[in-house]
Amino acid sequence: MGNGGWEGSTEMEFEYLIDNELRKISLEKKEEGYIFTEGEYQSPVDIKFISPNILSLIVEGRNVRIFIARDSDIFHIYLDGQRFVVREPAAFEEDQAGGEGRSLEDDLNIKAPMPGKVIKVCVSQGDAVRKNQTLAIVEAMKMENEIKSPLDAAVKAVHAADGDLVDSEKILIELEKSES
Amino acid sequence: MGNGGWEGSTEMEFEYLIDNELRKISLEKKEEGYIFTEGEYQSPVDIKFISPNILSLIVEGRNVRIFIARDSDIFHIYLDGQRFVVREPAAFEEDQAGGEGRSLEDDLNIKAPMPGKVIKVCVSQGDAVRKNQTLAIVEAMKMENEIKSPLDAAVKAVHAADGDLVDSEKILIELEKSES
Amino acid sequence: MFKKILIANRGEIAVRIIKACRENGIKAAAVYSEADRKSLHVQIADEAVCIGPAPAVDSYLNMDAIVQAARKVGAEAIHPGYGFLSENAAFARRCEKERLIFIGPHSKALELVGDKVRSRLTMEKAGIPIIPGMKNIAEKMEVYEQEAKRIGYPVMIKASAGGGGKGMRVIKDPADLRPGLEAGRREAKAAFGDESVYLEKYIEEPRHVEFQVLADNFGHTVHLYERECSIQRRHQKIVEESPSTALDPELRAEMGETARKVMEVSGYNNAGTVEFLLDKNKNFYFLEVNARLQVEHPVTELVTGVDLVQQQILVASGKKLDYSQENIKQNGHAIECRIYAEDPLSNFLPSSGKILFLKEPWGPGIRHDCGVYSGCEIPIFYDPILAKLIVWAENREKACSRMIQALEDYVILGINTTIDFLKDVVAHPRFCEGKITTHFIESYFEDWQGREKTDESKRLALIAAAAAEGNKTLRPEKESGSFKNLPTPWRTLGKWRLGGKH
Amino acid sequence: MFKKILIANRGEIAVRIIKACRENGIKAAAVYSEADRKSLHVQIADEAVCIGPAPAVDSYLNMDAIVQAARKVGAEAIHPGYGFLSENAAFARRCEKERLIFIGPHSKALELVGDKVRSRLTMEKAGIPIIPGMKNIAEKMEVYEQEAKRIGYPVMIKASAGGGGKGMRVIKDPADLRPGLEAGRREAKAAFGDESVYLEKYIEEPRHVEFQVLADNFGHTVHLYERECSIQRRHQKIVEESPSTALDPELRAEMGETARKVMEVSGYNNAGTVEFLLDKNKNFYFLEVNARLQVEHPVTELVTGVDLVQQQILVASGKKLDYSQENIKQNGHAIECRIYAEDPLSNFLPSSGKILFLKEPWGPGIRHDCGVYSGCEIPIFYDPILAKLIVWAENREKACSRMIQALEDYVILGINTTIDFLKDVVAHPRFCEGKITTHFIESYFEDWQGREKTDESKRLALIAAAAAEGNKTLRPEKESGSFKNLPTPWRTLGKWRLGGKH
Repeated sequence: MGNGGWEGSTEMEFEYLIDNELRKISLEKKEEGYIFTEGEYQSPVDIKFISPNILSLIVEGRNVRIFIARDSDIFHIYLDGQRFVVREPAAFEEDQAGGEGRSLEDDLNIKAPMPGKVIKVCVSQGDAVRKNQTLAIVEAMKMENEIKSPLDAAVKAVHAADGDLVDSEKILIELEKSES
Repeated sequence: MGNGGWEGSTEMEFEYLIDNELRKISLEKKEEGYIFTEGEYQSPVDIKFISPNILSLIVEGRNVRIFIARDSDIFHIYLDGQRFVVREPAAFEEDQAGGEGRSLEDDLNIKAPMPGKVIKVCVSQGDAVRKNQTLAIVEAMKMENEIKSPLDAAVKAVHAADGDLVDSEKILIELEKSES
Repeated sequence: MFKKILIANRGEIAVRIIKACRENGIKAAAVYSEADRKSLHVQIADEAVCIGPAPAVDSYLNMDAIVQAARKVGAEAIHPGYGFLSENAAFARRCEKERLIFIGPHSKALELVGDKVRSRLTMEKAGIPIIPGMKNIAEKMEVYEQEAKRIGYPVMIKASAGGGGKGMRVIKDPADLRPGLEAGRREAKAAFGDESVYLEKYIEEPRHVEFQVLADNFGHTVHLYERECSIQRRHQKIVEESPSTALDPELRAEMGETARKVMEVSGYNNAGTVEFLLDKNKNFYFLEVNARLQVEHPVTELVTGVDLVQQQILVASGKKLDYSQENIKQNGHAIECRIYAEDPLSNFLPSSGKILFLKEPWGPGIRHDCGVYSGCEIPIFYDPILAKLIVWAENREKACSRMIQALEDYVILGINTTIDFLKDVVAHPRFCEGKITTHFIESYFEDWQGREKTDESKRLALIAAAAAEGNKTLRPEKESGSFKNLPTPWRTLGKWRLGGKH
Repeated sequence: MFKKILIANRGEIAVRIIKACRENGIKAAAVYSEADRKSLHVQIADEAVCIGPAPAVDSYLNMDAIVQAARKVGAEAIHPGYGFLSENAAFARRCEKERLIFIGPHSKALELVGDKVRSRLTMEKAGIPIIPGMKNIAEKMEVYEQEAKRIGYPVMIKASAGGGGKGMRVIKDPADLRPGLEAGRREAKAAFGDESVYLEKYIEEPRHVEFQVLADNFGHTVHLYERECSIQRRHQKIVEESPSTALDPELRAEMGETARKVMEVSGYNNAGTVEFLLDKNKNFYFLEVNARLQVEHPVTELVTGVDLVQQQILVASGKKLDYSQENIKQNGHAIECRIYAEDPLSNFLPSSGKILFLKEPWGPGIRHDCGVYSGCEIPIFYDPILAKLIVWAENREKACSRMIQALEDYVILGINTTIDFLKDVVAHPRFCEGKITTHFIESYFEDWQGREKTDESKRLALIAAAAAEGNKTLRPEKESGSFKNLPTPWRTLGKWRLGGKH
């Protein structure tokens, strides 16, 4: 696992997606603090790690405490009373499987909106379903959520049964485009 | 650095000094929880790590939260409203340089009782000093502490000057047994 | 006094009750489901008993397991908290039978107030105001006209088989009644296959105002003033405060007396809450009794100084209430915000998973009743409440500033919460003015999207991410093998580029 | 109102003041010494300016640097906190000259109350009770006898050149005066080479009772009742509370009025405290004025509901005080314990270094004013105060239980603190009864050794250490190379023995 810190390098470039916007920045380590650069903008920054989850920054007369937590390739960040999600573009692209936004495949592979318990599967294999028809009901934290069909389709397969505990990755129901 | 956990072993023995008392115990990992053994005493223990510094134990009908922090070879532990120091005997023996309690050498090598700033060195090399005579004054956190001679002696060497910042390891003044 | 109490609950309320036990020299025994071994309430209890699998029905709702746990640890009493078995008359009866003291009202009072129809009838007989309405479904238009006149306009037409607003319409002018009834019947028929409709008083600009009551086992009952709970989302309270900006001293005294009377009529003992609906003309109507400690009890505690959990325990142990109505005073202003594991940007979907980091706000006048911690897992099986943030200040204006600042200082990373949403609710001009009704959230927060993020803030976030990338301590420790073999930036000389297509 | 305030302090009080600024919509600028870059007050401020090296004289006492910092950030006012420059009349004057508002009394009032001799004379003239004593040293025995009679027995003989108790003796019976004086003179001569002695009223069972006062810039002065601060160690307060168990309503009103008068006579503005000594017969004597926010101000805030820091800021900005004496009430009971970085088992030696782990207590009625955090370094340069734990409850008995429980829930590992000591102080039967004097600590805690540890507790500690040994996450991360190459137990099959001679 990782050792050292910035010893070997004085400047590092980073490419991040912040709230789905791509930004390229660099950080250069100096004797005292860092230099931050983004395009034309450049500024010295005094960065101190208070704990693994807290940074204290002094930059251009502002002083700010930043909270940060890493979840695999995603940084969750809180500052100025707001939450940010920062991630590496590569990881994001993997998640998105090369596509932009919702694909037809997403529409046909029905997943639970959150981890929970399947209260009721409302359709069976072979059923024709209309757009917005309830396919299943999943409960989490005492709240029931109806999963509705995003389009007119036929049920190709059902992979969940009443009472199953499911996460938000599992495909509950596979649909296929209906011919009509 | 360390990997894994208990995978390779089912039982481990430990020898610790707790508040300077030597205790030998063993902990055996089972499917569910652990077995604790010390001499005749044996008991199952349910141990959960809540965070690196907090353990939740359920043992013999008691439920207790334990706080723990490691400082090199010493564990600082808080439970039942009390603080404990647990250490490995080897490390302790190193600290004690093979001896029990205060040695003559300790008496002759005068250190600060706590890290601080030397306000005044009151003696010079060659001075004869009486037991309880003030040798130096060290200040920390706005509190002055007089360092007194533990015995009648002569000043062999002075290693500190007014205004020095010192830790509690540094020898400030060396004494030698006076001939009188 | 009890020597040991079993707390038949989990989360923040179990933690709160355990702390109350401790301060009173009483041992606290926790129960937990298999999903909760590492929960905070288990960590801090003196004893802890596993009572079954994760689903509540197998554990926190399992009466046999809970009674057994109480026997096992030798508890003399059970505190049910809120939710779960707290208003379950069968459980109270079971405790009575097992000679375990149920810290709450006795089973008969629970039965009465739990039966909405019977309790409203009882109240009406006792002269407690309830929302006026028709007792039976009529056929003839004339009957509706007479009833509407008796009830007083505006009236609301409601479908007997109703729900979801179908068939409902508000009639302000008597001339509109007939056409309204006809339309309502058609809608009801279409929606429910049943055209029966009835009339009820329409409550304009309704506010939810409830009164806290304490009653000992000797018939002595006092109220501890009101809580305003109009800020609701899908009938779920999310912000509560005391005092209410809607009451003046006379109305407060009248409603407080009414609340006491409701409890006396019900033969109620221990702590309970009388819920009222208040209309824009300051008429109030009895809704129901909440026969338990409420989620929002801390606002009353901060304003009156009375520790309600302590009083519950004292009363249950057979002590007399040590308060007269006159020596309970309202002092300053308290506001509570409920912190839920929900995503306000995705239709408030529940958000389970691991809290990667939590930093609670603290400081003068801030109370935080909390059941979670940095690193804990939020299971899918229970209510999404994580914690409650409660502030007290000399007056409402200061309490609002304090709450906004405290919410700003409240950090939870890893799961979604309602913190940012609540901050905007409390900062809303209408809220600041105290002009709130139960329609507040749907009126002003239907399309809430959070605040616009400035470029400066984003830049700071980017700097933080980059700095953290160079700091190994942020990398989560994982078993080697399961961790991807990423190149380590800090060993590379010169410029180095992370991720992305170049 | 100010837009930005510079806080010329550090630690818990700087944090407290920054929070007050935030809640009032005022930007807070911190100053810090080179030792304090990572201190909590720097982290949470809106701006932060380094004002010099670690020693206070080069930074927090450096007027030039502080005034420059205020200029740099564009602050309109400076809050000095307590200690450092807070009672420095020269600094107040400097601020006045620089047209920066000093949040405290104006320089003239500071000068007067800072001069103990002049202020006592002023008070005596104004009819404020001070400890009766001789104004001059006499020669003749008859003069002493007359003076003793005037002062009233018991009297204390004190050496003019005195200190450390030398030459001091208490005379209860007039017959003992002559021999006492002779002995006192001999002792004084031997100790100080000066045989002059004088007489002062001997205060039996003295209690330190102080009154909080607020005065605006328009001559309106109110008091906010008392704080009992008799629990002292080496003249350092360690536990404070309000109300005092020594006062009844009449005495409280009389002392409060006297405190107000002291401030009026001094031409005082902003927040200040009038210290009194109270004897066993309930006579009280003016000691001095503390012309600043006190460490122990939170007990007054919890009991009166008034936010003193907010009022300081309002008054300094030229606002009128919004309170009349009648609408300030005492409500419930508050106790504060000061958490110092000192080792009670080693003569209270200061304990600097790293806080490896900190878990603060929380829950209903608990306030924690704190300047430190898990992982922070405690420098050797400043006052050893880390934090203050303050509790409020309905009455003193409940406040004591709450405090004991809160101290029990307070964990600091890595440095020594006074937490365990304070727990035993508050739990002491004499403290519980409220029978305290300024001699309390020396009477009951001279040889404090902490509680006996049970074998069960030790066993739990051993289990914890062993479990942690097997859990790599507890191993501190160090640069490889600097870390000793210890054998790792968890890779070994079968039994494995750690350390020790076998």
